[in-house]
Amino acid sequence: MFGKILIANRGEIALRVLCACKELGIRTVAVYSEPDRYSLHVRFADEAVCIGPARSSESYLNVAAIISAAEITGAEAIHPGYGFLAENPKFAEVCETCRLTFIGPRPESIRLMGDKNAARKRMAELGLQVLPGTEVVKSEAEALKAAEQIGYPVMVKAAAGGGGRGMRIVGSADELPALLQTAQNEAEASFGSSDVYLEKYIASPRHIEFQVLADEHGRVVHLGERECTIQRRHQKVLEESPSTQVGPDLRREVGGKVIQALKAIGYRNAGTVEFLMDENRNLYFLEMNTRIQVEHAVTEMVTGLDLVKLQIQVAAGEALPIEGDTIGLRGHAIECRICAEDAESFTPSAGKITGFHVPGGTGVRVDTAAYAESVIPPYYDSLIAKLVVHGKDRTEAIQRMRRALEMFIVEGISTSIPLHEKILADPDFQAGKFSTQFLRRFSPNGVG
Amino acid sequence: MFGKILIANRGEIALRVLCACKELGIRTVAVYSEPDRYSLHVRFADEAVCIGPARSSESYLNVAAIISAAEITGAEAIHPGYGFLAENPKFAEVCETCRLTFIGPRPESIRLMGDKNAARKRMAELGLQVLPGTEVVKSEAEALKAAEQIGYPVMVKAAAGGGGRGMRIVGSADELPALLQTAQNEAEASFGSSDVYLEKYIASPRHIEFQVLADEHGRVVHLGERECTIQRRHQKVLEESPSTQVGPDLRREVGGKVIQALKAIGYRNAGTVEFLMDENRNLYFLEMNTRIQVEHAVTEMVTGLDLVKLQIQVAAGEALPIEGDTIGLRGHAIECRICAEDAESFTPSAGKITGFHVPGGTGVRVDTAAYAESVIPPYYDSLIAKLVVHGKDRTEAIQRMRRALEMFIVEGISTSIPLHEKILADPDFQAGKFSTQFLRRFSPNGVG
Amino acid sequence: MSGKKISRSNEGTERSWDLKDIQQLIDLLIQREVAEFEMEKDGMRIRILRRASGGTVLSMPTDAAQSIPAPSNNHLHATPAQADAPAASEPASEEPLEDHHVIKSPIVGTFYASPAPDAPPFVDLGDDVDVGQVLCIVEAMKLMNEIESEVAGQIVRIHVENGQPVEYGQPLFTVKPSEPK
Amino acid sequence: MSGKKISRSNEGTERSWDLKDIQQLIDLLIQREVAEFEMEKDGMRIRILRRASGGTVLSMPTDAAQSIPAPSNNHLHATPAQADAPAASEPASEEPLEDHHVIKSPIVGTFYASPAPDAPPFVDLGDDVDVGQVLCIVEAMKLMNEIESEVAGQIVRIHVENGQPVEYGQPLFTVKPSEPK
Repeated sequence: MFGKILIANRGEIALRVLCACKELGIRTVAVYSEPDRYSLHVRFADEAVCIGPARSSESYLNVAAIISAAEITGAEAIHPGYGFLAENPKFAEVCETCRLTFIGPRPESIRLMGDKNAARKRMAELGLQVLPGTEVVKSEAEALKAAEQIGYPVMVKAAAGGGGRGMRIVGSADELPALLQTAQNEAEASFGSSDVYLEKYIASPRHIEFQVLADEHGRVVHLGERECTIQRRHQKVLEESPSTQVGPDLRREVGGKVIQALKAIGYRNAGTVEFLMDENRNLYFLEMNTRIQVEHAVTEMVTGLDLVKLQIQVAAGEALPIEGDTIGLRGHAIECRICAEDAESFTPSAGKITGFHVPGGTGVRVDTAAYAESVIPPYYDSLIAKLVVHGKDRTEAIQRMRRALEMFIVEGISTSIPLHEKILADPDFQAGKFSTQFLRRFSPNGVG
Repeated sequence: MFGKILIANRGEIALRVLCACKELGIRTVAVYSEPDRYSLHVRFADEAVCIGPARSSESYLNVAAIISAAEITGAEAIHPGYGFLAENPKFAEVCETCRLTFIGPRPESIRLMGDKNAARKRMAELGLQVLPGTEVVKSEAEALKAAEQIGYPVMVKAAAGGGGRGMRIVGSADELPALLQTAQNEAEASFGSSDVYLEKYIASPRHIEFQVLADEHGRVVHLGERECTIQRRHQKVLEESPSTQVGPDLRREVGGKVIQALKAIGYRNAGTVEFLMDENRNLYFLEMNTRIQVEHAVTEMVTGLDLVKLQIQVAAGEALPIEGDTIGLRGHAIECRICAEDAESFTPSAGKITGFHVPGGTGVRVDTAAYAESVIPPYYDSLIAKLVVHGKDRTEAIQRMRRALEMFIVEGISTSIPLHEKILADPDFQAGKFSTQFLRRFSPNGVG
Repeated sequence: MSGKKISRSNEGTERSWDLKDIQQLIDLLIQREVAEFEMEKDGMRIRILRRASGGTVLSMPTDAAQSIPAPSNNHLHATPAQADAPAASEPASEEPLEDHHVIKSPIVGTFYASPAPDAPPFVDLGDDVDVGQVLCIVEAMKLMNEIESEVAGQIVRIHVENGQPVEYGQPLFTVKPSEPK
Repeated sequence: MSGKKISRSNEGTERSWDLKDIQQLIDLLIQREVAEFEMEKDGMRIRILRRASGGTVLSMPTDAAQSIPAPSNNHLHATPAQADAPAASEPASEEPLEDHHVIKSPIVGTFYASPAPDAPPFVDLGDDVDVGQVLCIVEAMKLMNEIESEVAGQIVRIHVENGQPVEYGQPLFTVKPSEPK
């Protein structure tokens, strides 16, 4: 086991990693930018090194400074947390070169999954279902034939595109010719290329992801799924485990395929395989995140495992103490991401916290680096706390989250607590009826 | 189910009950003394009534004020928490008279268990082992004979006594005549009566207790045991569940006897049956606490149940949703009572909390009514927080508690956190080798 | 509440601070635009906090130290008798004049202005009352507790309405004492 | 590191502070643009907080606002170069004189006073240096980074020792600039 680990991150995840290290008896090195000098991850680390000014590119993304900090403190391994350098294959390589263990997957795995198209192709080859689609369609006839195969509705998408331009949803063969033409014209006008392709369109998708863990001895396990459908502009807002849409059979089936695919690419350490689910509960592989995730806590709540400890243990070469697919998910867990932002406008709200009270009691977990009189700097992510609850079932978890939100007091800055209260009070949410469009109903401008 | 409950308590337990009510959708009434006006239990209640000045006898023990508060707010039930009026049979009776549901056992049960001698006799009749002892011994010959039956060592105790006077430990028959005489003389001098009796003496006892729950339909269940051996002056300091000394067989055997005895007396609601354990793991009934206890959280951690919710549900006439003796204890939980007191001298330390950070993360629960800038008044119990951890086994729970203690920051007043850090670091504690004498080693004057 | 404001314990050796000194100090702080001042000395402690005209700070009139406010949806807290609730709505009338005497409820219960439903009230606004004169009844647990005036004078305010629940220490009447003879 | 107090044990008896002293102190703080001042002495404690014209207090300018202190067992924080650490041990020399220039490490790494193990140091205490003159090397990731003087003047302090690890922003040298010509 490592004697000393450097934590290349800040905020709640730096504290989270620090907790795991302390419980394993490993000494910790914190790194921090100048405005983070009085952060709790600095306060609780055994050693701390200032690595640069506020700007991330000169501090938390500063590879040379972080490696130097590891070298001058004699750290043996680096935990990257999430964000910053966590999915940077070059950083993982530099660590290897400098004989520092990168606590995460091999650089090749990070690189493969970083190329979303390549990842989708590879995972399709390895047996995971992906969203059916075409290459660039040359003619109307070809498009009609392909759409028939995929099944309506289909989406016409600009090959060079983005931002919704050059995109059309086609409900039937009748509509296709005209909409194909419009999309091509728009693509030409917007991107200088009229190339379009077709993809299956899911009107009300859910976002489901599987947590996996792999050791260096070929063992890969999955720890069930998380439901991350409640999103705003592709940012997760609230997560649950298990999903109301995934029963034991589907979990076993897809989990088994995930394990096989990851064994094939020699994956190791923690990772998350993300899927889009359609109305018939088909799961289409979307991408893989090669790191620990913000929402890992809901999986910890229902499995009783400490994922960060396990990350460190497998990085040190230990065998996973878990048998594949034997994990029982107990009860139901929900996480709310509490962000320093205005609950109406969603603009970030940095500043000094003047009053702070975190909820406690049965089944409540709070991961935060904030405290009364602490300052939320304007330079980084707005996530200031993860509020996680566990209940014997989803109903109890929802009741518990509602009372916990009510008892979470943050004064001095605005937070997303009111937004979460609205979500939890929503009858459709309570009934488990929602898609990734759900949050649009709370947005003044209808942007979900 | 009740529509509104009055919580006749303050501090963390008032908040704890409030959480349960909120999760059940029940409105809450807080009562408070003048110095508690800005307490969190007032802050989070739906309604709050000032019931008197600082002194407990005029506020939290003021039956008329509390009943009036329930009447003017239209509360249907009263939860007494622990301490104050929780084990006052008259209060339970007044509640009944006023058509308020007292959330706890029937007055008769409280009264029976309040008379420690009567309780011991009754429970012995109902099949629980009690510490072998005699009535007042009339002669040396009678004492020698009785001691032989009980088995050495025995304790000679003044019938009218207390505080250690008139008490002698007798190791063998040779020592008995002289020590009996001394004890009688001391009893005469101290209490005006030379009456003494004999009781089995346990040199290194452990304190083990069983949590029970009973509904109004005759169902009684036990939720396993708690180890509460770490005490200072008969005050519990740290509790665990399960006990390292109680395996499944002993748990089933004693738990079964407890259930039978409580069924016989028609017990209902929550309660705790306390035992002294000798070196051979014999459990002797000591007393029963007819309320929810400070340390109920460790049982919640290993059972996944919400005991206060269950208290409310059975008080409302619902059937216990648990089968007897089918409870599985999962992992290991430890609670540290964080008190506002000097860790060396144990003198209370009231005042304003200037800095406050509670630990979070996997497997950590904090129950507290304190926050940064809150004032701990000098009038009440010194318990300011319960720090509870859960781990997959005792080793992980200890590691987790140590890191949680390290990350628990209270500034402005002194707390018992350093004492807990010493306990958790102690090799004998870690090995599970301790008795109720354990804390003497940390006391400057050797008083445990 | 914790009464740690200005506690003068050993005012022997030092020339102790009196009101005038404090007034001068405050004027100085205002003049020099000092936001916060704290001083502790010989068991005496002074803390002065000035709030800029902009800063919305949850000031709880008397207990300024509390940053987490009391519940706003609290029905008893919202009764006009509560010290902090009405301050916003009718600050002028709430501020008791220095020489006025406030009679507070000694118990929790229900306030009755008259001895029986049909009877006239014990006292009306503007009435003169004597020491020991019954002003109202507070009912608690079916017991009718007569509340007597502690001073002689004129009723200048009745804080609660007939049938209203009252808590411990809640103001019931304000009496303007008669001139001492 | 908490070292947030300036405690000068017991010098002399009790010349106690009066309003005039406080006024002078406040004026001094204003003049020198000090945002926060705290002092503890012989049981007396004084704290003055000034708020810049505005209000939004994101300021951690001088650290004193932090009630949860940085780690005390922090080896890098404990190096003599840290701004707040040595204040207690050698306050006089640490306080940089207004006209002096502190050269700080632009990177994390290891400080070397000389170009090679056997070579003499680049500069010694008392040496005169020019703008651009190499003062030391900070090694990071096997790269030797030469640190040059930003001003011309005299080396009046060397904050770190040969071979010592340094963090970003850590003071390396204090240079007393030569008179402007």
